[in-house]
Amino acid sequence: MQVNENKEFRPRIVAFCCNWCSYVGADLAGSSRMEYPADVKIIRVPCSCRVNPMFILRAFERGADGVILCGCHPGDCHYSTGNYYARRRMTMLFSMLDYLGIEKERTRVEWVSAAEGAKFAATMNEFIDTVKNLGENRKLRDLRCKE
Amino acid sequence: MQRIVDKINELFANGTVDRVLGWKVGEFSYDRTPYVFTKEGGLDGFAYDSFCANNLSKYLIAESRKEGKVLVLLKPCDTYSYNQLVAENRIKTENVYTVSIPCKGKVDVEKLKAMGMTGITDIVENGEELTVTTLYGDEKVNRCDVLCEKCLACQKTAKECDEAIEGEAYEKPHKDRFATVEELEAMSPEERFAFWRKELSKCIRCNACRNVCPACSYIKCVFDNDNSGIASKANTDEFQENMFHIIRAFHVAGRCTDCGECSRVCPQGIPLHLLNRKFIKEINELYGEYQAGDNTESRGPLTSFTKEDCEPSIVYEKGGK
Amino acid sequence: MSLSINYKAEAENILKISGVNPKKCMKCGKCSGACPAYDSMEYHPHQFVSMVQDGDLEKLMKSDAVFKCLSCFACIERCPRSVAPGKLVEAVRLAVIRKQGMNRLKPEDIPCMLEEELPQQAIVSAFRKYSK
Amino acid sequence: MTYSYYPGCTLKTKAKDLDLYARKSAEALGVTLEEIEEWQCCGGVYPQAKDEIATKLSSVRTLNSAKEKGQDLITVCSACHHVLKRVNNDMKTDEDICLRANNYLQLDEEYKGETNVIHYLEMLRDVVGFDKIKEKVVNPLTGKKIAAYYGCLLLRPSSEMMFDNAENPTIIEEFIKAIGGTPVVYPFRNECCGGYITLEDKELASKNSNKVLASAEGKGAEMVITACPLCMYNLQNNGTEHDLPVVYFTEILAEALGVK
Amino acid sequence: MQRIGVFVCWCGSNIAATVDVAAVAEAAKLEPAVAFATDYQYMCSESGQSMIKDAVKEHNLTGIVIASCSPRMHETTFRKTAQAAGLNPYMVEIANLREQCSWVHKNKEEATEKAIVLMRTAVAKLTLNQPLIAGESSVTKRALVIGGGIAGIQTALDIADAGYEVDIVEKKPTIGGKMAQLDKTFPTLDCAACILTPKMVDVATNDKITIYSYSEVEEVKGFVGNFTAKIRRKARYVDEELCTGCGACTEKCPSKKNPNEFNMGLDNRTAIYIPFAQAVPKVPVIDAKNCIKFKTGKCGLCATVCPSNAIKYDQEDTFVEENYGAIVVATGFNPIKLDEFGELGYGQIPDVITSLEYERLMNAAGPTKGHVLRPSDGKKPKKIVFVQCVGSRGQSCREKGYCSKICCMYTAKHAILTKDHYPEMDVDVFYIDVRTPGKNYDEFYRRAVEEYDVNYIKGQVGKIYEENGKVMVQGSDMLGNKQLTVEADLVVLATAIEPDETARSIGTMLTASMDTNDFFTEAHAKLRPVESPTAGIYLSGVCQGPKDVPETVSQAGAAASKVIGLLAKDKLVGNPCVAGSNPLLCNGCGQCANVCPYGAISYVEEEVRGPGVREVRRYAVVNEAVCQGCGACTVTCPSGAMDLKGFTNRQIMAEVDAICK
Repeated sequence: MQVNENKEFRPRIVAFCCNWCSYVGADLAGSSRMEYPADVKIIRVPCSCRVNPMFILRAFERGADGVILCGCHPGDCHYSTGNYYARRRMTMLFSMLDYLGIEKERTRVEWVSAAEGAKFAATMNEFIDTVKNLGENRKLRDLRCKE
Repeated sequence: MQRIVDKINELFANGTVDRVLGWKVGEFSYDRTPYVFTKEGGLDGFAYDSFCANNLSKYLIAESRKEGKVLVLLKPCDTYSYNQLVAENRIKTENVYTVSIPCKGKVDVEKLKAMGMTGITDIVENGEELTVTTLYGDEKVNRCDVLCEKCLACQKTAKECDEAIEGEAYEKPHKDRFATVEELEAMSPEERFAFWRKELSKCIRCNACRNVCPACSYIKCVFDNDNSGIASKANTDEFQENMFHIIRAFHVAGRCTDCGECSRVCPQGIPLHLLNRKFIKEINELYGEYQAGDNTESRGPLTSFTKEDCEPSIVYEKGGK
Repeated sequence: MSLSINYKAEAENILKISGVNPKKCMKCGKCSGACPAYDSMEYHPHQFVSMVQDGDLEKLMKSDAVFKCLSCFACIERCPRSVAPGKLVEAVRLAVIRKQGMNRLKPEDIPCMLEEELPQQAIVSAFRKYSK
Repeated sequence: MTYSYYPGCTLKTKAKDLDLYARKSAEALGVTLEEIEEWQCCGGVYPQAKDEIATKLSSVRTLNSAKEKGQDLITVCSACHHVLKRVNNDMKTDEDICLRANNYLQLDEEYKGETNVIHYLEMLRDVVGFDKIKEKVVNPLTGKKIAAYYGCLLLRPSSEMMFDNAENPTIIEEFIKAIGGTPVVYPFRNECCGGYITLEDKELASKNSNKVLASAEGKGAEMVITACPLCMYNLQNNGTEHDLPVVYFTEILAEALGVK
Repeated sequence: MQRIGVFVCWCGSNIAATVDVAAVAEAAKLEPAVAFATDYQYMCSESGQSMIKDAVKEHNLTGIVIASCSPRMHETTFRKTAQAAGLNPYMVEIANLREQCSWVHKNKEEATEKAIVLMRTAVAKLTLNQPLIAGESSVTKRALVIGGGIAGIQTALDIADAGYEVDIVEKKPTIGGKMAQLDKTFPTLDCAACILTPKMVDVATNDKITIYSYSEVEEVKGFVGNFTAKIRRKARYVDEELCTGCGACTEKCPSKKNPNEFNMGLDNRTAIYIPFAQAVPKVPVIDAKNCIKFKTGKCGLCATVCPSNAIKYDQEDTFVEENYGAIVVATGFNPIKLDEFGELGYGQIPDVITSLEYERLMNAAGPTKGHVLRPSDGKKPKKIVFVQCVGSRGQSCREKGYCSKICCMYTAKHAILTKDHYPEMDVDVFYIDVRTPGKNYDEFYRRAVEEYDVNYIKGQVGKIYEENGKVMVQGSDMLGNKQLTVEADLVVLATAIEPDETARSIGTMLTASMDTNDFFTEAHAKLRPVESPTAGIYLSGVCQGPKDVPETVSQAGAAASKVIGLLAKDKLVGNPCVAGSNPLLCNGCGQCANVCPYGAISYVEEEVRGPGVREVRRYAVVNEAVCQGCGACTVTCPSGAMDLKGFTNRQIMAEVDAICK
């Protein structure tokens, strides 16, 4: 549904939220009526460690302009250790994206607890601003340009 | 080489091993093909010289599942791949007899060709000098000028094997294995993007890198798995086209021993090892020095953690410009 | 001539060259409980930690305490938080004697200190501790 | 068993006994000490500050000489041992110090803390073995009540010196037993005598020395032994309230081995 | 092809005011897999739910998407609705249009646009949903308690009280643990033995409780509801059945000079001994290392005097194997060793002792019959110095990084009891901080200062040494800004506590996670404090972190109630969203087991059959009863063989695609 052709750039943002902390934090942002742009769409996963780098790459490839992963704070993981693995995996993935020349600011990890509705909303606002400034993500969609 | 042959014959004779995984002279005089020699068949065509670059460890996945004991010749760098494969339960060690052999770096014939030598019919190795016979005459080159990329930065010493055959002292080239990675890191994102775009666009998705990689030792991997959401073999979906190499590098991160085979076999000359080395460098810097295949017990850096690990945002802080 | 010293910058430098992180201190006083020169020092090991942290350096730099430390490492050895107050004392002392004209020990002082038994080690080390 | 040997300045002047008997005893025990050529003074005090580089260079030269000879480095003087061991540790573990020291020195090959620094006592314990020494003793100091004075520099900081338990050391007591004496364990054996401060504040040095000697005397010691010329001087000349003889450990070792 | 129904909820005006719900329902109808779509005021209401049920039947739906509030609100409700309509409850997906759309956005156009995307995303995921059936497993109605201190005793009593069988495994010859060694308990100062020993007797006489004393757990297999444990019963050389506990053997034993562990080595015991008078079981044990019969073959006096022929020199270790539904860890603590703290003189100066030793000195049943007499010469001290935080709160390698929690209070207790018995005695306490959170705790400490005249000195001790028969305590007085040297007759060190040395191996055996200090970690620091993250493993007492007696007892009760809650079930219904490995794809590399926090993954070497495949392979198997469904394994799997039901790779990819479309 194309709303308005001339409107400003509206980024597509995919947010992965763990079921136990960040998804609840996002709900809390909602029940506290804290505003953030509608560009963010949340995918619920059991734990930040469920997020496969493939999902993030897939999102970019399909046209996402930014991907953010939210999980419980380190030490508070519902599954005790999940976010520690996620932290290493994402660090590796992000550094590789950076290495390939893709703006690292399009990817982000943020730890949001179930009580941090405000942090969730603030993070989303901030992230969307960052991505907006970067503009549309072209690089990842056609990294392998066929000659 | 003679000592290797003697050792094999000795082990054949006393019944220690039934087969030998080694190299055989191939179609061209400088071709060396991995080959399984049997006690019965003897060592006809066996060779070990500057052209035996193949890492044989991966062949053990299949060979060690066969009956009888197989002797494998492992260059220092290959011993790491072997350990890593053992750590991942890919090799039935009870059927394997490992022999570490000396290595003075292997010659990359492609480099000779790049020097303008075409129509090569024969290459004779004489100490540090190679005599290349081509259809257009003989040329001499220094061996050290045409070593494989992977050998230029190799500082590996052989890990423990059932038997070790020592060679003469060899001064390894001292190329810093992270030098090129650092050069790339120093570039602007645009330059880096341009670099990789140029390189990766050459990929014909022949899967040679994957087939040769000892860390890609899986019977099936995500690319063969219909349920992974990204399965494919050829250029059917843009996704793995774009991301095949990133995912491959990610899957071998923490497991890659930096054997360099991927780049060596790439028919398009894509410097794939630079992806792996980037991960190795990051792992070393962020989580402490780690050498995959150093032993068969330790957990890989991506299947372990410390509570004090850095946050992914470190990439913003330290990453390139 | 009075020296104008930027004590804040001085404190930062002292933390840097000593490698001490005063935030690790839990103010247990074990360093001062262990110090064999305690009574000769105007400011005591645990005070060095908090005073450097607070940037309260003027008093320390003007005090004789920095010259009374025996460099015996008892505070470093026994500190339960690995703070190493002794390293701070040394760094403050360095900050003092590195200033122009602030050498505590001068060559001309030596002759009158000499005695038959005195090993030159005593003089060498005194120069290292008290002069730059 | 051949070692590089670093006597240090004081052992060439006021502490000749410490040096002489160290050499004689080593010979008697079948250990060869090769004095490093053209060694320089270690400076006597380990500079703790991270930006002190020049003051560490003379030690690095010594350490590098031992490295070039491919030998472990033996010291006797506690202060020299402390300085050399810790500078070596810096060269091994502190990249910045290592880099800057090497920049100054321009050695043929960078020095990165390769040399193993061991104290004479460690050599006696770990290489010769106290049991072996016991066998070689010809004049056992039977019945002699000897107090070991460790001081600070051999023991602390234990994370770097790794000499013995810093709070309850036993190596010199074991040594005393090996030469037939009776070790006297007293609480101030690892407390500072105030040696470094002897020029600056004689009163404080004297107070601490007297405390150490009182503690030893209180436990019935007839003699105090030490490995440090500065402690020796300080205990003898500033510990004036007590009459306890202070002797270098090498001297009584030589005596016990019959090479004095 | 799925036939999906989409139900868009207005939530009154909560959603409908910001989202054009009708437009969402219309958009849903355009999705190929959607067979029916509608909107309604309150989907969760009775009529809303029957509308869903009717639609499922009428349109032959295979799954439903509810576009409504957060799944955390009503996912369970709608799963039940689906089940009532004859669908598998896991054929339900929720699109969160309220908390994550209408409530956070104001612009109706944008919110509607997003709502449509969220609806499509849910449809895309549901298209790939598979009916899931939660596994069930049986529950063995018996609990194992490892450790027989106050924590283990209380847990066992509470579980037994609910009618379930409990076994206590205690490695020492008697139950009772550390509390049995204590004199009085703070802040009420009631006698520890008076409140503990009746409980020990209760345990002994409770026919639901079996005590395996002088025994250790050797091996544990299985999972929640179905554990099997192998227990080693160490040879005590005395037949527990025959022995009457008369004590004749201990009286006659000629080997009398063995340090008495119960009294912290402050006196001696015989080689055959009962640890203390109220021991349970009251059966002696022979300390074979010091027994003359065992050392020389001669003696045998105890066997001669035993009236019931209970002495069995040829006894050997035996093993018991038992099944349990739940396991409680109650392995407790020990004071740390003070060998590395030479500056404090422990071990060198006889009159420097630990707090636990002081407990024994004060105890009427202790080595000095409750008189405080110093170990060196048996004289009554005139001045006692207590030193707090010995080995706690440190960062260097010899110290523990944590606060041992109990020392402030027991030191205050020691000080009060000392002054109470001997008002003329001088008591100093060196402290860093006095930490007394707890009911009547700070009041207690203040009484020590104000009523009992205990001298609290803020500062730590730098050196303790002996001089002229006195123990000299050199420390700093931070408030007085001076260094003190106190002449004491006795020094008591408030020694840090650490988990028992067996904790680590038990943790490994149970795949229960532990922190770097070897304390067991709880499933959730706030909300599940007595459960280990490993299902079926519960934590009681200090094994989880430093605790005093009242805290231990309440945690023990809490652990028991969790166990009872588990044992009361006949069947355990698992979470069906668990991981599963496809043997045809799995390579058995072992990476997934490395990251599994629950030890749910094991490997088998079995024949694998599939199209063109028939060979023996090593592959991963997930124990669905143990798996909690975090998904860590799925990402680590390079072949994608490991997938998570309910959150499969393809499902998540489909969601990603739908959002990015």
